[in-house]
Amino acid sequence: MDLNFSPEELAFRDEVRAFVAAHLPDDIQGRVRRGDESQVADDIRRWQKILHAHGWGAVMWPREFGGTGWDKTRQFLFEIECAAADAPIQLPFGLKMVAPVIMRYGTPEQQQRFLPRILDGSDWWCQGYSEPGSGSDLASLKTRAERDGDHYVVNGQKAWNTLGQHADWIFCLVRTDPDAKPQRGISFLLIDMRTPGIRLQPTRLLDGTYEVNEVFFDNVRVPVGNLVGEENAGWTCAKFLLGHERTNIAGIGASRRELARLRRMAAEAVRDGRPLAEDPVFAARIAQVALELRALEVTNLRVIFAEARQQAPGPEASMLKIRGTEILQRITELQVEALGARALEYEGDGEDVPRAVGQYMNLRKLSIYGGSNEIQRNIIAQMVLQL
Amino acid sequence: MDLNFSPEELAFRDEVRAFVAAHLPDDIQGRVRRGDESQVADDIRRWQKILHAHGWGAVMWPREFGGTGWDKTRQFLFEIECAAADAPIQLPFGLKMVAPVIMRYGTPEQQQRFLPRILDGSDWWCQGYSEPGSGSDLASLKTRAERDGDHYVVNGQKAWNTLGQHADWIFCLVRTDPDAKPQRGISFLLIDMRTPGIRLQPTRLLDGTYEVNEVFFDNVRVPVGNLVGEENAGWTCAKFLLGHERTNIAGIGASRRELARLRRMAAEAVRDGRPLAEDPVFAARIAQVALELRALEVTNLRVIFAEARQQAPGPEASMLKIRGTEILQRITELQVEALGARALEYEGDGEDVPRAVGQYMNLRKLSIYGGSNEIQRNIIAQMVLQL
Amino acid sequence: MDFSFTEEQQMLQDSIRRYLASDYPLEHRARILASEAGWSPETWRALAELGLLALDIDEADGGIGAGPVGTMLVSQATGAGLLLEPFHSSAVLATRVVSLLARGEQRATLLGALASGEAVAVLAHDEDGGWFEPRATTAEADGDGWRLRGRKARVYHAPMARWLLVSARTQDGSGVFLVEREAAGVQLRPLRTVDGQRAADIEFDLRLPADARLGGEASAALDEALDLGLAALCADALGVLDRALATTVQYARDRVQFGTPIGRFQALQHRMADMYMQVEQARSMTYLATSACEGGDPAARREAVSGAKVVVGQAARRVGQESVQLHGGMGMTDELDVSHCFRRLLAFELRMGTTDEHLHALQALARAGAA
Amino acid sequence: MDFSFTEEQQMLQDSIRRYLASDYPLEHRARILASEAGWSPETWRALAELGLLALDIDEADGGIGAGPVGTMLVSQATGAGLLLEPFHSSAVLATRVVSLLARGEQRATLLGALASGEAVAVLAHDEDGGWFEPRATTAEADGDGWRLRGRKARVYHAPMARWLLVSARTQDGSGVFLVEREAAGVQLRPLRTVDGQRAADIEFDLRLPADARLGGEASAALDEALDLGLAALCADALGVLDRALATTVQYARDRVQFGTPIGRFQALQHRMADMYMQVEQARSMTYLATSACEGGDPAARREAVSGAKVVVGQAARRVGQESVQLHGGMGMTDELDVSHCFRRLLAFELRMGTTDEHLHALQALARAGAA
Repeated sequence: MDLNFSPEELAFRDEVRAFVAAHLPDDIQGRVRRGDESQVADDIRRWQKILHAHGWGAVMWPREFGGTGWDKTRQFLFEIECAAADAPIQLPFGLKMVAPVIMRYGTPEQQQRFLPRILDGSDWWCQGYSEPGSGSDLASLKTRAERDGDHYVVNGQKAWNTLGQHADWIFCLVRTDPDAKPQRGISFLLIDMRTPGIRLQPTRLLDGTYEVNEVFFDNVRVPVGNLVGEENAGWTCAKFLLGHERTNIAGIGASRRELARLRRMAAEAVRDGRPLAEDPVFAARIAQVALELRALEVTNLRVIFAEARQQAPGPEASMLKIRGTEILQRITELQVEALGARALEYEGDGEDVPRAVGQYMNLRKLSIYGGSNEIQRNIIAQMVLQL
Repeated sequence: MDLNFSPEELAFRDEVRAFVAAHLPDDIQGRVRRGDESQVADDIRRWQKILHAHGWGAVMWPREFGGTGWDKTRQFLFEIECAAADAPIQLPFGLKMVAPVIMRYGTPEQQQRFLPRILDGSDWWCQGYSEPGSGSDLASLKTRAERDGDHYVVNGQKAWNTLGQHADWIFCLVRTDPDAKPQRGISFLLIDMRTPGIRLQPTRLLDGTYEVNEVFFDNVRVPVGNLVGEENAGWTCAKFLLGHERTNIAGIGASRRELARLRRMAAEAVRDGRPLAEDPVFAARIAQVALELRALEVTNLRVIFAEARQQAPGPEASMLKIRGTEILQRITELQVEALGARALEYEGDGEDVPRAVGQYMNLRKLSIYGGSNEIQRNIIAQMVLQL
Repeated sequence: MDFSFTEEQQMLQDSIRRYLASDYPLEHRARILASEAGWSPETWRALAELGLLALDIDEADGGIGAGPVGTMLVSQATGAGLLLEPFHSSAVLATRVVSLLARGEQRATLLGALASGEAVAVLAHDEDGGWFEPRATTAEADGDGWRLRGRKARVYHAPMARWLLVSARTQDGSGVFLVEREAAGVQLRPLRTVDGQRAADIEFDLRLPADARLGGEASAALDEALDLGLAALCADALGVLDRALATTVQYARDRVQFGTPIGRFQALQHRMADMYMQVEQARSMTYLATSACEGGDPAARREAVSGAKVVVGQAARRVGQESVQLHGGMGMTDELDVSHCFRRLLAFELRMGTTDEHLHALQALARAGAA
Repeated sequence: MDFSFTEEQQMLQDSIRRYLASDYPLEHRARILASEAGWSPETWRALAELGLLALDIDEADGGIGAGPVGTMLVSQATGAGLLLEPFHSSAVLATRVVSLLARGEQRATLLGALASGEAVAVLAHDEDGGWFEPRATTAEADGDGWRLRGRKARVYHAPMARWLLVSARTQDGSGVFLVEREAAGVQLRPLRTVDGQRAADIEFDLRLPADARLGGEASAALDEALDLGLAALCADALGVLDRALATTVQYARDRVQFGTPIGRFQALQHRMADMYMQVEQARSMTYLATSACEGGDPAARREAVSGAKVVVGQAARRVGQESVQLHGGMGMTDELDVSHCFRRLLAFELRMGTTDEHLHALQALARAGAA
C-alpha cells in the first residue's frame, strides 16, 4: 500500500498545471471564476479546441479514437488541475456519454462520422433520456419511433435536456416496440438537431437561469443509419452509458476549488469585528467538510485503483456520487453562510455574491440529476449490501 | 392564544415543588441523582406510597378510581417537578398501562380487585406484550392460551419484560384463536406472577445492567375471571393501552433535568485550561439542543391543548415520542462529550461519570422501545400526512 | 394556557387567505415578479380595503389593533400566499415604529396614509456588518435640525416607499428619523433579493428638520418593533413552510415511478415525517415568540424571538432543500411553487439577522443571564 | 499509488483472523471478560506463537518489522475479533517506544521479553486534562538517577503489565522511563473501561536508576509511536465497524416483521447505505494515516492521524448507534456482538484523545500552517 503519487504522476500533474496556466484564456477563466454564464457555449467550445490542439481533447478515450489513453489516475489529476484553474467544464454529453456508446456499439461508419467532431469540438451533443413522466424510472419512457421505410419517425417529448439550445446533435432513447416489456422495446437513436419537427422550449430554473429545455419531437424523420446497436436493444446502450457517465463523478476538483474559495471568503468576511475564519463555530464547520472531502479523495483513489483491476465501474461509484454531491452542496451552503446577509442580494455585482448564491441554488440539482441520491442509495443497499 | 400558565397553574406547580422538596426522602433522591439502581424497586414502592398518602398516587386517573382527576396540564407540570427534583419514576406498567384498560374494559370486580392495589403500590405490575419474534409487528405474537374448564392454560414466551423480577402481576397478550387473522385471535389476560409454570430469565443489557427479562410460560393455569374484555377481542385493549402509554411521552421533565446536569458538567469540566462551557463549539451544541427542547415543550403543550378538546391522543403523539427521545439521547451524548476521556471509566466512582456513561448506553433503548422511532415515523407519514 | 384564536383573529386570517387564493395565483404573481416595479399597487389597495394595513395600528388611532397574535395569523397567510407586496415592511414594521414613536399631527398623518394604502413606509435599519443596532448611521444635532449620515443595506421594499424611517445613532442613544425617499441627499441603489423582491442599499447625507425625529430616544421602541417584525417574519416563513410541506406531500402522492406513487416509498415517507416535525417545531417557536411580544419583559421577548428565528431558520433550510429534492427535477424549475418557497425560505434565513447571528445573540443573552 | 497489500502482509492478517475465528468465539470472550484478570494469558501465548507480538519489532532486532501497513492489517483483525488482550497496548505502542528509544542490552532484554509474550508492557501516557503531552508527570534528576512523580489516567492494560513506560516532562523536554509495575512508589487504582477492558489510574512517586530513562529526549519518538498507535487504534476501530455493519446487514436480512425481512424496508436500506459510506470513509482515512506513518514528515503525519481519529470517531458514533437501533430490542442486549461493538466503538471515541480534542488539534495545525 502506498498512497503517494509516483514521481511520474507528479511530473504529469505539473505538466497539466503549467499547460492550463499558459493556455487557458484570461477572459474565459474570469467568467468561470465569476460564474458568468453569458458566453458559456463559446467558452466551452474554445477550451475544447485548445485542449484538442494539444492532443488532450478526450482524456478518457483510448488512443485509437484520438484520446490520450491516460489511466484513471491521470484523468483524476487532469480534472483536478482544470477545476483548480477555473477552466470551463468539458461538455460531458459528447465526450463521456454518447462517445463510449458509439465506440462500443456503433458501426465503423458511425465512429468515423461522429467521434472526430466530438473530439475537436465541432459537434455539440445533448441528451434525450428523461421525460416528464419518467425520471428515476427511465424505462417507463414514452417517446415513440416508428419505422417508415429507411427512416424512423419520432414523436414525443424529452425533458431535462441540458444546454440543448447550443446542440448540433441529440442522442435519444426511444420506444420502438410498445408491446414489449418496458426495457425490451427501447432503441438508441442519434438525431440531428436541425431535422424539421424538433422544437425546444426552455425551462426556467430555480435560480432564474435557463440551462435546461424540453425537447418536442413532431414527426421527426431520422435515417435508420442513425440507430446505434440493434433495434430494441437500446437499454443495453443506456446502461452502458450510465456506467461511463460516472467517471470522475465525485467531483473532487470542483469541491477543492470551492473549498478554497470558501476559505478565502471566510478570511475576508468580518463578523463581530473579526474575520469569520476565526469564529470557532464556523471554523469547525469548514474543518469538518474539509475532512470529509479529504476522506472522499482517498475513497475516490481507492475506487480508481480497484476499477483499474476489474475494468467496469462498480456500484461503489454510487458512494462517490452521493458523498461528492453532498460535500459540494455543503460547501456552497457554507459559502452562503459566509456571506451572511450579503447573500440576500442575488442580482448585484461583486464576484462572490451572486456566484455563491446562484451556485448554491443551482447545485441543488446535483443530488437530483444523474441518478438521484435516493436511487444511488437503493443501488448501494441492493448491489453492495445485498439487501 | 396565551402561552402563559394561569396563576392557578403556577400556584399548583409551586405546591408540587414544595411537596416534593419536603417529602422525597434524601436517600432515594441521592440514589436517583447518582444513577444508583441497587434499591430501585424499594425506592419506587416507597415513593408511590408517599404520593398515595398525599392523594397523588395516580395523577392521570379520574377521581372515581382514586386518581387526582387533574387535567393534562397539571399532569405535565407534576411530572416536570418530580423529574427536576430527582424523584424516582412512577412505575408505568400498572398506573399508565393496565389500569386504563381495566377501567375501560374490566368488570367492576376486576376494578375493585386490582386498581386500589396499583394505587397504593401494593401490586407491582409488568408487561407481557413483545415476544422474541414479534417486536414492532406485535400482532404476530405466538404465546398460546387454551381454554380448559374455567382456566386458560398459557404456553409461550415473552421478551423485553421490564423489571418483572419485582412484579406481582403481569398483563399479557395471548393468542386464543390460532386460526383467526393475526389481530382477531388475541386476548388480554392478567396473570399472577406466583402461578406455577412461570419462569423469568434475566437479559443482560448493553450497559451491563439487568432490567429486562424473558418470561417463559409452561402450562400456566389462569382463571378465566382474569380475562379482560371478551375473548379474542384483546387487540382492542392492546391498542387502547398503547394510546394511553403515550401520555407524557415527550419526557420533557427528564430532558430538562439532564440538560441542567449537562450545563453543570460543562461548567465544571476544564478543556484547554478553561471551562468547557466557554468553548464556543461546545456551547453551540448545548444551545442547539436547549432550543430544540424549548420548542418541544411548546409542541407538547399544543398537543395537550388539542387533546383536551378531542379526548383521545392523536398521531401527533408520535412526534412527541420521536423528538423527545432524540433530544434526551442527544443530551446524554453531550454529557459523555463533556466528560471526555473520563467517560472511559465506566465502573468507577464519582457522581457524574458512571451515571452519564451508563445512561448514554441505557437510553439507546428510548428510540427502540415503546414503538420504535421508525414505527412512529411510519405513523406520521400514514396517519398525519396521509401518504 | 390557550392555543385557540378568537373569532375575530380567525376572520382576519381567513379574509387575506381567501383573497390570495382567488386573486393571487402563481401566474399572476409571476407577472408581478417580472414587472418593472415588482409589486402590484392594485393588490396593495385590496389589502387596504380588507383593512389589513391598519392591522397594527392601535384602536385609539382608528386601527384594528390586532396585536401580535393577529399579526402572526395574517403573516402566516402572506407567507403561504408568497405575497410580494410590502405588508411586512410597511404595515407591520414601519407602522409599529410610527405607532410607538410619533406624536400629534405627524402621527395622525402618517398612520392615516399608511392605513389607507396611500403611502408605503419602510424601516431602514439593517447595515452591513451587523443587524442588531445602527452603527454606521448617525444623526447629529445641526442648528435646529439634524444632520443624517450613513448607509443602510438591503432595505426591503425601499424602492416603493414614500417614507423611509431611518434608525441612527444619536448622542442620547438611538433615534428614528422620517425621510422622504425622494429627498435630496438620499441615494438608492435598487437591487433584487434572492426571493425576487425589490430592495435597496441607501446612502444618506442630508439635513432634516427637528420634527423629523419621531419621538425621543428610540432604543426600546425600536427593539419592540423589531421583535414584533421578527415574530411576524417567522410567521410568514411558517406559512411558506406549510405550503412547501403540503405541496411536497401532494406531489409525492401524485407522482408515480416504478409503478408506485413515490409517497409510498418508506425512505421518502420518513423524510417527509422529519419535515413535518421541523415545521411543527417552527410553529411552536413562532407561537412562543408571538406570545412573548405580548408580554412586558424585553429580555424574555428577545430570547424567544431569537430562538424562533433560529428554529424557523433551520427548518427553512432543511424543509426548503428537502422540498426541492423530493420534487426531483421538477423541484429545480420555477414552474412549480416549490422553487418560490425555496427562495423565500432562503431569504428568511438571511433577513433581519441570519440564523448564526441570532444563535450568537442567544448565547450572549445566556452568558449575560448567567453572569 | 497502490492500495494492494503484499502476500506477506495478507498472510499476517489471515493468521490472526483465522485464530480469532476458531479460538475466540463470543462465548469464550464473554468468559474472559467476566474473569478476574480480564484477559487470557493462553490467548496471549497463542499470539506470541503466531509471531504477532514481534510484529512491530524491527527485523534487525529479530522481529517481523511489519511496519505501519502490517500493523494496520493485524489491528483490523483484532478489532473485528473484539480482542481483549493487550496487543495494541503492548505489541504496538510499548514495543514501538522501546524500539525507538532503548539501546544495548536493555533493548535486547525488553524486546525479547515482549516478543516472546513473557512480559507485557504498556505506555503510561494519558493524563487528566489533556491527551497530547505529559503535563503533570515530571522526572527530575536526583543524584545519579531520577525522581519520577505524577499521575497517569486510564492506562489500558496496566494491571496486566510487568513494565510501565512512563512519559514525563524533563528538563530537556520529554522522557520515557521504565518502571516495574510492582515497584514501591507505584500505586495502581484498577478500573474497568466502558468496553469492559482493564485499565488503571497510576500514581508515581519513586526514585529510578539512571538507566530507567530509555534513550534521551523523547518527544519525537513519543510522537512517532503515538501516531502509529493512533493509526493502529483507528484500524482496530475499522475492524469493529466492519463487523458492526456486517452483523447489522445480516440481521436485517434475517429478521422478519410484517411478513418481510426488515432489510427490504427502504428507510432502513438507506440508513445502512449511509453506514456503509461512513465505514468506507473511515477506511480511507485509516489508510491515509497509516501511509503517513510510513512517511518522514511529522507534521503531515500528525495531520493525517488526527484527521483519521476524527473521521473514524464520527463513524464509530453513528455506526455504533445505528447498529443498535437497527437491531431493535436485540441490539440492547449483550447477547449479540452488536452491543460489544457499540461499547468498543464508544471507547475508541474517547481513547488517545477524543474526537473533539483531535478536531481542535487539526484546527491548531491549520492555523499554524496558515501563519
